[in-house]
Amino acid sequence: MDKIDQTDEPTRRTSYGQRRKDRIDALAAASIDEEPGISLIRSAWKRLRRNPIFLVGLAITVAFVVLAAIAPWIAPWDVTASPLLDKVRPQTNPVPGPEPGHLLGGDDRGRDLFSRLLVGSRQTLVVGVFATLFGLLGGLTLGTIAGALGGWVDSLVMRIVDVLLSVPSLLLAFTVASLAREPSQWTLIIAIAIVQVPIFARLLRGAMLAQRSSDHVLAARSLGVRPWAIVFRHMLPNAMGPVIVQATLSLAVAIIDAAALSFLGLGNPDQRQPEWGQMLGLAQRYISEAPHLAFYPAGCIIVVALGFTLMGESLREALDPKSRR
Amino acid sequence: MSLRRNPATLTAAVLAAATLASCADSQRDDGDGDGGGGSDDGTFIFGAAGAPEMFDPFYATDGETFRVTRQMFEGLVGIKPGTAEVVPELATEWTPNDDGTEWTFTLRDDVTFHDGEAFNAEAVCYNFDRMFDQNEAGQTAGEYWGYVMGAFSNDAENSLYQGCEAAGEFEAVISISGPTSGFPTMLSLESLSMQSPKALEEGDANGIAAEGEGFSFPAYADAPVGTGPFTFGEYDEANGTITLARNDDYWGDAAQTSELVFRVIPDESTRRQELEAGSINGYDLPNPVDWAGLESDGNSVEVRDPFNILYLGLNPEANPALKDLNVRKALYHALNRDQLVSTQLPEGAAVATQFMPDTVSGYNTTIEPYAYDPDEAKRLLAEAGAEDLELTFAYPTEVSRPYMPDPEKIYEALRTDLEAVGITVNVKTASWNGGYLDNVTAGKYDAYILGWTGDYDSPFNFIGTFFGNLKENDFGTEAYPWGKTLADDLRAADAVVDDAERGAAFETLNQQIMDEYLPGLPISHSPPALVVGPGVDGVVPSPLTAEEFDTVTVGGE
Amino acid sequence: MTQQTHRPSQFGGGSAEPLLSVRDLRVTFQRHGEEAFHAVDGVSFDVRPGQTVGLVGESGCGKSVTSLAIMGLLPDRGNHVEGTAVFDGEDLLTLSRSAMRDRRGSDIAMIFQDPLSSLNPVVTIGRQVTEVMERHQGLSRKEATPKAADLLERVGIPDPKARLANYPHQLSGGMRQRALIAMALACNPRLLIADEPTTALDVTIQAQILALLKELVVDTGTALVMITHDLGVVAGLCDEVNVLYGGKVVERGGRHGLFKNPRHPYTVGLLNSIPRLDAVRGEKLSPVPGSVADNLPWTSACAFAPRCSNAIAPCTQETPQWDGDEVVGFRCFNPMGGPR
Amino acid sequence: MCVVVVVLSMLVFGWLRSLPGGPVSAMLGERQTPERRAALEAALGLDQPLPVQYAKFMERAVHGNFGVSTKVLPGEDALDVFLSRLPATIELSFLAMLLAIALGIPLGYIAARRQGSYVDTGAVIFSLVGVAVPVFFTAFLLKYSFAVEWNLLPVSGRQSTGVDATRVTGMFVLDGILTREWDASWDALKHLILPSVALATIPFAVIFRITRASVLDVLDEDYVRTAEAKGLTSRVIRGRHVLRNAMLPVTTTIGLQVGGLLAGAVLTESVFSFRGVGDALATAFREKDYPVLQVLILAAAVIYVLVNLLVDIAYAVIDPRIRTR
Repeated sequence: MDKIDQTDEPTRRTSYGQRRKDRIDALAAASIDEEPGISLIRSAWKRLRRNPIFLVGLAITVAFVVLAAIAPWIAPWDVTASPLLDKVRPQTNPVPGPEPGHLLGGDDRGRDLFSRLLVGSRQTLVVGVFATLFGLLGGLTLGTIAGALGGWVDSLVMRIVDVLLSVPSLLLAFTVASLAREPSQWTLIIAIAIVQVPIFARLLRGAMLAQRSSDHVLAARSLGVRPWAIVFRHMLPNAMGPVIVQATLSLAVAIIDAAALSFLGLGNPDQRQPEWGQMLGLAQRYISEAPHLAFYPAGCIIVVALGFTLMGESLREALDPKSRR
Repeated sequence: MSLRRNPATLTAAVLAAATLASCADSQRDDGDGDGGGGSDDGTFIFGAAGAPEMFDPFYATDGETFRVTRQMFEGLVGIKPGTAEVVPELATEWTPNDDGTEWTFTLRDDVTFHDGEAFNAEAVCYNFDRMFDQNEAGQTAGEYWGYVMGAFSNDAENSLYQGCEAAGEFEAVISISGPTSGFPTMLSLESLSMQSPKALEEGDANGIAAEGEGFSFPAYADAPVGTGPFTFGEYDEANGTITLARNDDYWGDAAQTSELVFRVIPDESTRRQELEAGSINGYDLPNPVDWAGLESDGNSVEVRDPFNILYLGLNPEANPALKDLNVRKALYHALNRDQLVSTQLPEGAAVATQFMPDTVSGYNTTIEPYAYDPDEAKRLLAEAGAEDLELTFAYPTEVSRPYMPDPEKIYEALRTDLEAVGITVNVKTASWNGGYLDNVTAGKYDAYILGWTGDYDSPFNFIGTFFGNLKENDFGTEAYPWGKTLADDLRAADAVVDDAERGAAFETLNQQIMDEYLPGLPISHSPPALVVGPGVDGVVPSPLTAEEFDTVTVGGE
Repeated sequence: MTQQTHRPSQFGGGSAEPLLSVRDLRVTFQRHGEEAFHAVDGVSFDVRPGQTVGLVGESGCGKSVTSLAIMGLLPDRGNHVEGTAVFDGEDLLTLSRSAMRDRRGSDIAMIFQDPLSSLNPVVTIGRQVTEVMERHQGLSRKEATPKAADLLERVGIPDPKARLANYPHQLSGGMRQRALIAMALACNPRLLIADEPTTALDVTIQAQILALLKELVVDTGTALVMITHDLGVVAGLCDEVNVLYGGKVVERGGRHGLFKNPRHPYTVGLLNSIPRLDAVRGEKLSPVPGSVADNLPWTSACAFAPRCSNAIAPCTQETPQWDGDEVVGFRCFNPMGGPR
Repeated sequence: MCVVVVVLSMLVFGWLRSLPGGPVSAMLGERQTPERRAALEAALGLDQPLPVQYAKFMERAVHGNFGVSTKVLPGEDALDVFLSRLPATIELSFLAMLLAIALGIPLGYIAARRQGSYVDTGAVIFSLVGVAVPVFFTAFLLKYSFAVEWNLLPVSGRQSTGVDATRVTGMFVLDGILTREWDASWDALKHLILPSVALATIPFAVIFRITRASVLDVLDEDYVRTAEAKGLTSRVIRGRHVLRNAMLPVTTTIGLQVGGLLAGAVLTESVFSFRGVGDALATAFREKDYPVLQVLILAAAVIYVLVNLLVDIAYAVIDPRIRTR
């Protein structure tokens, strides 16, 4: 432990302007453990099992994923149908209230709100997962190239990554989303993914660099294993711990960012398939007369984002060598 | 009631005008009761959705600017409050010569500008010459002049306006190139208001310049001087408030409140909350969803008569299948517009039977709406061999217009109907300022929703705008065999001098457009509303959304 | 376990009453939901004025925890301390927090292992010295400053006045340790606990610091508890040596006796791991095999048994008892060498 | 830094021009025809090739002229628009940051001192909830409850209409104090409370967590044990030894949060119709006011760099390891 503290020391002193990078790097450093791989996860799990924060996060996340998976089959109504349309009157009754068969009432198009919330979990999950996945893939590519090749490639890639990191993330997503000629769910996903790329790139590159000089990589190299085989078989798998942590946190960020972009009108224009962020955005019109229309999706977003955040933060703490005492 | 353009009915016109003027006067009198004088009669605070561009109405283009300048400026002709009718304002009467090219305006003799300058025929001609004589930047910035007059002094032959002459101290003669239904109604446009020649001169009012992407305005644009019931106070940019003060020397009845404040609150729900908190006294275009709630909280929602049209535009150049009239009719029959109007649009909205609201002259009352008949739609599609019709159908985001409070929802309803008859809809969208309009004009969409709010009472201002320009219109009428005929007929009808004849010509055209051409599908007319808080009286809602606030009183508790 | 009775020491330091008398000290770490761990498991020893006592053992044997427990510096939660540590008639373990604060730094001072990390990087050396005097002697900063310079001079720091304004990172490792010693000595403590004071230093510096400590102890008559894993350090300094293993004292003796005639196999192992200049070339150092992770529980065996070359059957079945008194003794079923 | 700004200006310029629509669409609305659009574009020089436009822009910019705003404050130079909006945002961000620091640091310290206690767990969860709730939703909830439902604070804006106030700096609270118009100052402060609380949630969560982690790190440091061994009073230990060291990373974090504050200000200011830079940015985006957008984005970058520079200087002041290197 002392050893790790000491290697950390110079980082903390020199790059004093970049705490955010430090955090990512510290996470990356977590991948160099004396006994990489399974035992790390096992010891982390041992700690996590007793962490109430993690358990709450896990419960929320599992419930969310399960709901998203089975939503279309348990939703009482077709989310594109408008069974309550006859009751919609723009002034007197813009949003039909609850009634038997419609637990939470309908939305402004007379569609069953409860069903839309249920099924909305699906699209929300899709946006979160794909945004994180794309971000991860981009970051993986950049980080692997930089970390594996080193030298000027590393400098160049990292310079770009640092510039991207310095732009406030939401502003960047906002910019990318408004750049799209024809907004769709995918432009939303890509906008959010781009924000994630530099974070993953830096994380992976840090983990790679840390491992380039580690014993098992040196051993593999001395045995004449081909460089790319080393990268994919030895370095990448060992960098997965911090990546999983960051991905969990990114899922929360992606869901919140999607909500913010939808709020600004940059979300998915096709409002048939419900998505929470978009439902929240559309509910702004009824905020005075039917605030519940905004509260339900907002509540869902908050709970799910909280679930991912709680889980991610406790995972990070469990993997952080400093907190293991 | 369209009387004033036929020389034969000259006398009648004058009489009618006088009557109307007195009507307006008596209305003002009614509201007067306890007001008047230079005392402090309270402040009317109006929540504006956006900041004004500047304060010279000539260069202004948006409603938020006009709403402010309207309180300070007047034109030669005005609009009767609560209607779209033209009434005398700074001119008491006007008479054209026989061919309708020279118009003599008799001016009020008791008007002075806010800076003390006298209002007379010279001032009128100074104003017209000033508007006519624009530099390059001014020609693009002076959009409304370009729109109604066609050209500026550097291209004088193509301009409707030909000159102005002071025939007497209070008699101005304006020459135009030829008769049109728009003149002199167009003089009621806020942009063509009368401004103080001295202030224009001193403020270098025409010294507009293009700089980068925008126009830099001369000093005058921040210190406007008109003749209206309010004078310019100050623009507190940091706090987003514009303060106007009562003009105590106003020629008519003095404004009822001593101060008029516009406060910029871009967010709709915030405007409502501010109204309920009592920090503003009213705002424009309340969300129809909120109307009932606002009323029950003691506010009054003033619903205007609709003066707009929402339509589903079709572009045969983008999708050749639409060239078949039966296909277009099928689309029309597929739309359940009654349900749309009742479930998506505010009370007072109506299903449209043609491309203009019934308050416009030339409206054809005999046209029957296309029935909602999905079976007929399917039959027509089958007949045209277009059962598998695929339609790229678009709507705009980030916008709310009087004719479409919520484009997304209207679109969703239309899309559902179209899909119900077997049409495949490709959803397209773009933000209003972010390419939607470009894509519409560039013909990128097969179908789209769009609309129009009338500038003044003129049929040509509606259907002329839509189909009058053959080369450049959003409906791609050039692709139809009848496109040119329609454009020519519209221009011919517009040039008819006699009001009744012209009205009849436009009625016929409306019938033809709906029966034989159907270049697009008129959907509905929506009434935009205005809301004022408890204790506020005297607001006269205008179909042109051109309310004047001088009659407004802010009652106490 | 045998209860030890008091008897005057026969090694150095005269025959005065013990300044510090630790009896049956136990420190148990227990994290929520985890098994309890006895870091210190019934340690007893005495320190008389002027005497230097060594606590020796590998890392994890409980020597540092013993010193922290005496100083009251163990973390607030997650541990449990039993036994007594009587200092000057008062049991330090039952003193109130504030009373303990009053003692620390004035009566009892401590020197730590890593001089760099033990110094606050953002506070000047001078301030770190004077703050002790301000706290315990009621001096103002102004009054304390010249005294601090004197102190630095005493511990052998050249140009002491200039050094006062320096930050730790501007000093060399040896200077830092000297500064740390100066801080510890600032209020003339009666007992000084030095926890591996030379481990983090170069060999040449180590000797200087040890010499300095020895000199200071002799000069001031301060009692010293020397905690180290290095019997070599002990050899030159300590009057009495306690060898700790697995939280228990496994052997105790005077410096000379212990080195000459070690009884516990662990002590023997430690002695063998000291590099000797006179060793035959090529002869390997023989460290104790295995690690503390292999320990057996003291309750039913000798904790050292798995690593012991001398282990016999009872070693894995019973707890070895203390064989000896509070001055000399060991804890082993099968001791090495003959009786002293 | 100049190079960065020039490169960024080029990127921003090119990017804005590549967006569909634009100022002309915003000006013409339904009246737009290709003909009229072309005329307006010609008048504004938008029909020229991009490099030419950029060259002209740079030429003007060198003379301190950044082009006039088309919509936010038409006719004014974009830089003036930014400068006139800046005081409001400074006022808002300053108060938000003050709240975040005043709450985040003590709470972070207490949580660290009582690591694992209910206070700690509660504070950690609270901060994570702060992360999970989208800032615009926080803003909305605050407005809805405190301003609309309970009528305790103003709904929106910076100062009530009719308050007699003299403008000096543009920071209304300060102006009121300078001119001794206490009413105006108090009124402006009341308008500031809700937006700044909403905005503070972003930096609060981060400052709290960094403080907690940093204090935990420092508490583990040997020099704290040394200080304890010296018998120093807990006040001295807390102030001189724990907090002074723990503040180093917190200082950097505060600097980095400025970027996040700018993004948050866009959302917060729009919810509260607070006329600051964020509101100008939102309006400029909606109405495609390119000159203003350019200046705002460049200014944000410059401010970000400057603040980080200040942080580095501050860091050097409190960390002698850097100062005396």
